[in-house]
Amino acid sequence: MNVFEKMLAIDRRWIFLAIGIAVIVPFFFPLGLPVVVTPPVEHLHEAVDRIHPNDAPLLLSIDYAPATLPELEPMAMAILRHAFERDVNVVVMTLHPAGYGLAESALLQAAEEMGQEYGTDFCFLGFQPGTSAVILGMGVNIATVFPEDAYGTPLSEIPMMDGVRNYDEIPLVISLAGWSAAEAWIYYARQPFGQTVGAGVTAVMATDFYPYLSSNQLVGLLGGMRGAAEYEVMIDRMDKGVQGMDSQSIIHIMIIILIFAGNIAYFGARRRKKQEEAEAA
Amino acid sequence: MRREIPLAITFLVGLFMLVDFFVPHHSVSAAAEEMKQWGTIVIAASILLGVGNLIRVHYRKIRRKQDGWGYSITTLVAMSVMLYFGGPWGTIAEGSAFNWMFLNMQVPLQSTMFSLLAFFIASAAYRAFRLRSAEAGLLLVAAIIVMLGRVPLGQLLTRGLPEKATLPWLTETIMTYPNMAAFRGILMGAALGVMAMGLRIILGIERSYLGGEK
Amino acid sequence: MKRTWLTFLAAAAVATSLLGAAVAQEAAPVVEEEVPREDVPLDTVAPAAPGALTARDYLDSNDAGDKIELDWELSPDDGAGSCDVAGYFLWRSRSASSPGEIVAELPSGQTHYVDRNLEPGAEYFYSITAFDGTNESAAVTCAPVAGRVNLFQTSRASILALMLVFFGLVLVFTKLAERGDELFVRRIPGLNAIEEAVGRATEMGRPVLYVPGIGEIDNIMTIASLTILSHVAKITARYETPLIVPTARAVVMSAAEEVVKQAYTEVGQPDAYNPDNIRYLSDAQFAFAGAVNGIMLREKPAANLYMGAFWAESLLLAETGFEAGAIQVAGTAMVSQLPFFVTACDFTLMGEELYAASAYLSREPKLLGGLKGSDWMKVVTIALVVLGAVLNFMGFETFVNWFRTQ
Amino acid sequence: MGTLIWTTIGAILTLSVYSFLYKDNPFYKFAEHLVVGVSAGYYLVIYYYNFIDPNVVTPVFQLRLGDQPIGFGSGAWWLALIPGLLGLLLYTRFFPKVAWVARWSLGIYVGGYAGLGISPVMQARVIEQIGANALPLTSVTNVLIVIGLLGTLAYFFFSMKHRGILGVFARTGIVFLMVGFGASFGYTVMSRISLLIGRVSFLLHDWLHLV
Repeated sequence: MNVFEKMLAIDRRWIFLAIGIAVIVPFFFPLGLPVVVTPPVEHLHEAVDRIHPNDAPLLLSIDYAPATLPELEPMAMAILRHAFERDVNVVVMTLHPAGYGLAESALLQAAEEMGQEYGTDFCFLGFQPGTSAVILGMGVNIATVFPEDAYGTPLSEIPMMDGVRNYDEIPLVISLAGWSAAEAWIYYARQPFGQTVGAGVTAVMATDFYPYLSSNQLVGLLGGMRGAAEYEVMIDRMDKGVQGMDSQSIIHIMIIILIFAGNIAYFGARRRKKQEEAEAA
Repeated sequence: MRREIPLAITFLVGLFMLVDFFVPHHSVSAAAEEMKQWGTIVIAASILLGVGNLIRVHYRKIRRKQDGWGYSITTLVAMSVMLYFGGPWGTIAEGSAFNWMFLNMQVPLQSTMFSLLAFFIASAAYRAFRLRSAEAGLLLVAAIIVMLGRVPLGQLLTRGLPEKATLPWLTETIMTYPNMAAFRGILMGAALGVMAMGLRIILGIERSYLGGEK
Repeated sequence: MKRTWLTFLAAAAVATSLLGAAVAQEAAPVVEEEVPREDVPLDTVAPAAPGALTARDYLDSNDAGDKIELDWELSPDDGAGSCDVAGYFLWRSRSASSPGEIVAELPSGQTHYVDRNLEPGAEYFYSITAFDGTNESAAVTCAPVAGRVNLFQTSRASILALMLVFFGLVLVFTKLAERGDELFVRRIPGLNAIEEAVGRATEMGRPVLYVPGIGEIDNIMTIASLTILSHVAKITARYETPLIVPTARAVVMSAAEEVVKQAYTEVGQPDAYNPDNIRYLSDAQFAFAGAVNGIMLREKPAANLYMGAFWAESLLLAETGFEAGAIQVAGTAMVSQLPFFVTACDFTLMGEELYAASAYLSREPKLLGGLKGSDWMKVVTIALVVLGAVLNFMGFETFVNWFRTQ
Repeated sequence: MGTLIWTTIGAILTLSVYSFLYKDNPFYKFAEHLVVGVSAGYYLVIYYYNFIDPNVVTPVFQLRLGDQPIGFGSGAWWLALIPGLLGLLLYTRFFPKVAWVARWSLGIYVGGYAGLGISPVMQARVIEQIGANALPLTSVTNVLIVIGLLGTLAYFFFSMKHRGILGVFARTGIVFLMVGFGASFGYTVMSRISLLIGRVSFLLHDWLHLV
């Protein structure tokens, strides 16, 4: 067996091991491979940047479920950190029944890090069923859809919600979703109320959302872990997104190298076989 | 008779549902909606057949002490525990034992199984993407371009070039045009297959799913 | 029922939002509260009534006749004149003698509304008034109107037309085939592979694994899969090779039992049928995939056949099967999974080939006729695409628009 | 403390599944059998509470007594008996002598969905696609789409030999199919790795608190 044949017959567990290492190592030693920021991410960042501090709040709808958490949570963290850094008020809600705990933990973690106070700097509205009806209803009066926050405090008693009645007082809505919720925000908040909407979706979904960008129905878009990584670069605070992109880059390149190696081995082995046949003949 | 009655039912119900699509009349759509709901109930009720099969297979395995019969006990016990917690004397609300078992056993197990794909996609690429023919070459090249175009490292490789020569642009173009054209073609062909099969089912020509005569 | 309910919810949401918008308009003066109170004269003058109101059936020939579309002209005081119209009240009644009830409060500046969820075909009387927050204008009425209850949705005519063409083609060729016309069907590479795979499993004395996908039985791919299963079961019955069929849906499991039992009976091997080999594993996608992987490694089937509707588990199964050294043939019309089956399996039936396979295997003239009909439908489709492209190029868009039904 | 125990259980199960990558072993077998059992119990309970109870049991036992309509909202309680009966008929399979009655339910179900499926498929996959693909051939990309579609359709011709012009089109179709498959494969890699990162993060962060 020559080197090519050995390569062809390689135990696939070596490949598994390599993948495993490539995923784990960046957790401990982030490589910080450069990430190029693309326009859709830049635009979303600008939109958040335009919101006045301590004034009308950013509405962040954290609509993901556990299955898409790895891709979408880094986005939530980056956006929250960006907003809190600039002292922008934030209202968080969720349209996904399984999103309550996920939204809450991301919000509280970011708020604690940035020293923000509940009620004056941010608040959490919780979950309401009925996607489109919720979005439409909030365009009229947020308090009819969410009479109280997630912990039972009436909205009227939350200082930062003072004067916030409907989308007129919300400069930007961002939906982070692994399902059709992001589209629902476009159809039921952007279309009827002219609300500025941005979105963060999974990498697989991102292609379907590009048309909304070119038609200006979306102000900006984060696609998958890469979108989160780019946002982290923009706010200069690397976290799971950039870390994840390290793993992504390494594994993508690794697979490509494997494909090349496989082909070299394949042709090498075939040539040898032909030679042997020729010799035998 | 045993064969004719179900076939007649299939024909009538199938035709009615087919017609429903074109008739906006409220009495038709209301009836169609009702019948769709019946379908979901039939499916929900069928789960008992499945669980019955599961119990039978594992019970026999245990009784005959076949290889791995101990694991069969695991299955039956896990199922019984779930049924106990979710039964009439338990609750399935958030925070209940039923919900905890679902969230901390079924969810992590399922998502870990799902994530095995990251390993398998690499091993499949290694052994299957070989330049055996021109067609295989196309598959390989398209895959490599798209893989590179999706990660930052790939973006960096072609950073200085004009936009229409960069990997992200190529990726986008391949996904939007050749990829979409091919998939539309497959879907269109498959749609004809679905409709022909649907027609055969309604007309009772296709009835293998109903099984035997006895 | 669910759809009606959802429509109602959506309509209610729209109505609430409009109502809220109206209220918001009304509330606007509150901001001016800084102006000393005595400077605001008490409004005692009602705004001028809105202009002519017209009501007509919404989507005249396309719906169930339960919606009515209303248009009116703005009150002279709306955005002009005394400029104090806050909105409009739309009234609806079943009789001419009473104004009935308010069905909608609409913001100023709006001149259009669709009233939904009415009793189909019933006659309604509408009237509209303008209000300024305190006073309401005189009512403007219009002729009574009723929704037309339609029996056919004309916007779907193109769908019906092409469907009838297709059914016609299928039935004509089926008749021709029954009459005995020889029909050519091209070789489908994956199909011969199925028989070879089963043959090899027999030689090795190992079982055959047949996975009918994780689709429900209402998925046509699953039905196609059961047809192919019946064929495969006949071969395994003849060779007396064990056939393992793991399923993810209980109904598919019981249908598979029937299909396999019947196949064994037909070949005269009813005793070789082993009910323990048709198994329901789990409705949960990856619990199912994990359990099938277990079967592959422990019962060591020499041939794995994946036919039907698959999602992300496709590669999980195919890679494990490859590692276990089985010959693998897949067939699915799920475009997102085809790339994985194509790379990881020895042969793959792609898209329509899966449906064609059942016809091909049975060699029944009736089914082969259907294939021929499908082919001619492809010719029709291609012709329409090309014709549409040409007409589009020449600037006639009407033709193509006929095919835009949404 | 409770959270730690549950996280540890989740982590052990996660590692058991990954051990499968090395080879089949008792840990994997245990995890596999466990999840099959748990999910069987789960679906049995959930199907009952989500479908059977609100739509059959409650209407039949309560609506009859004059309570408010629930379930599908049709109002007629006896309508709920029909799906209930259809569901029960399935169980005749447990009694070989009358097992054939189960086909009635199956017939209604399969027939209904076959009829239901035909028209939307015609609309979304054929009619709309004709509309979407009849593009004016004025740009390279439009030409690419139309040729790709026609080629792929040509590949799926079964009743003619792939020779001559049909052969040329079918070959073109294969080219498009291969490019499409390769691109989709490459496109999916990223999301699969994201899943893996999510699980590794669960192990390292949520469980071990290492990072």
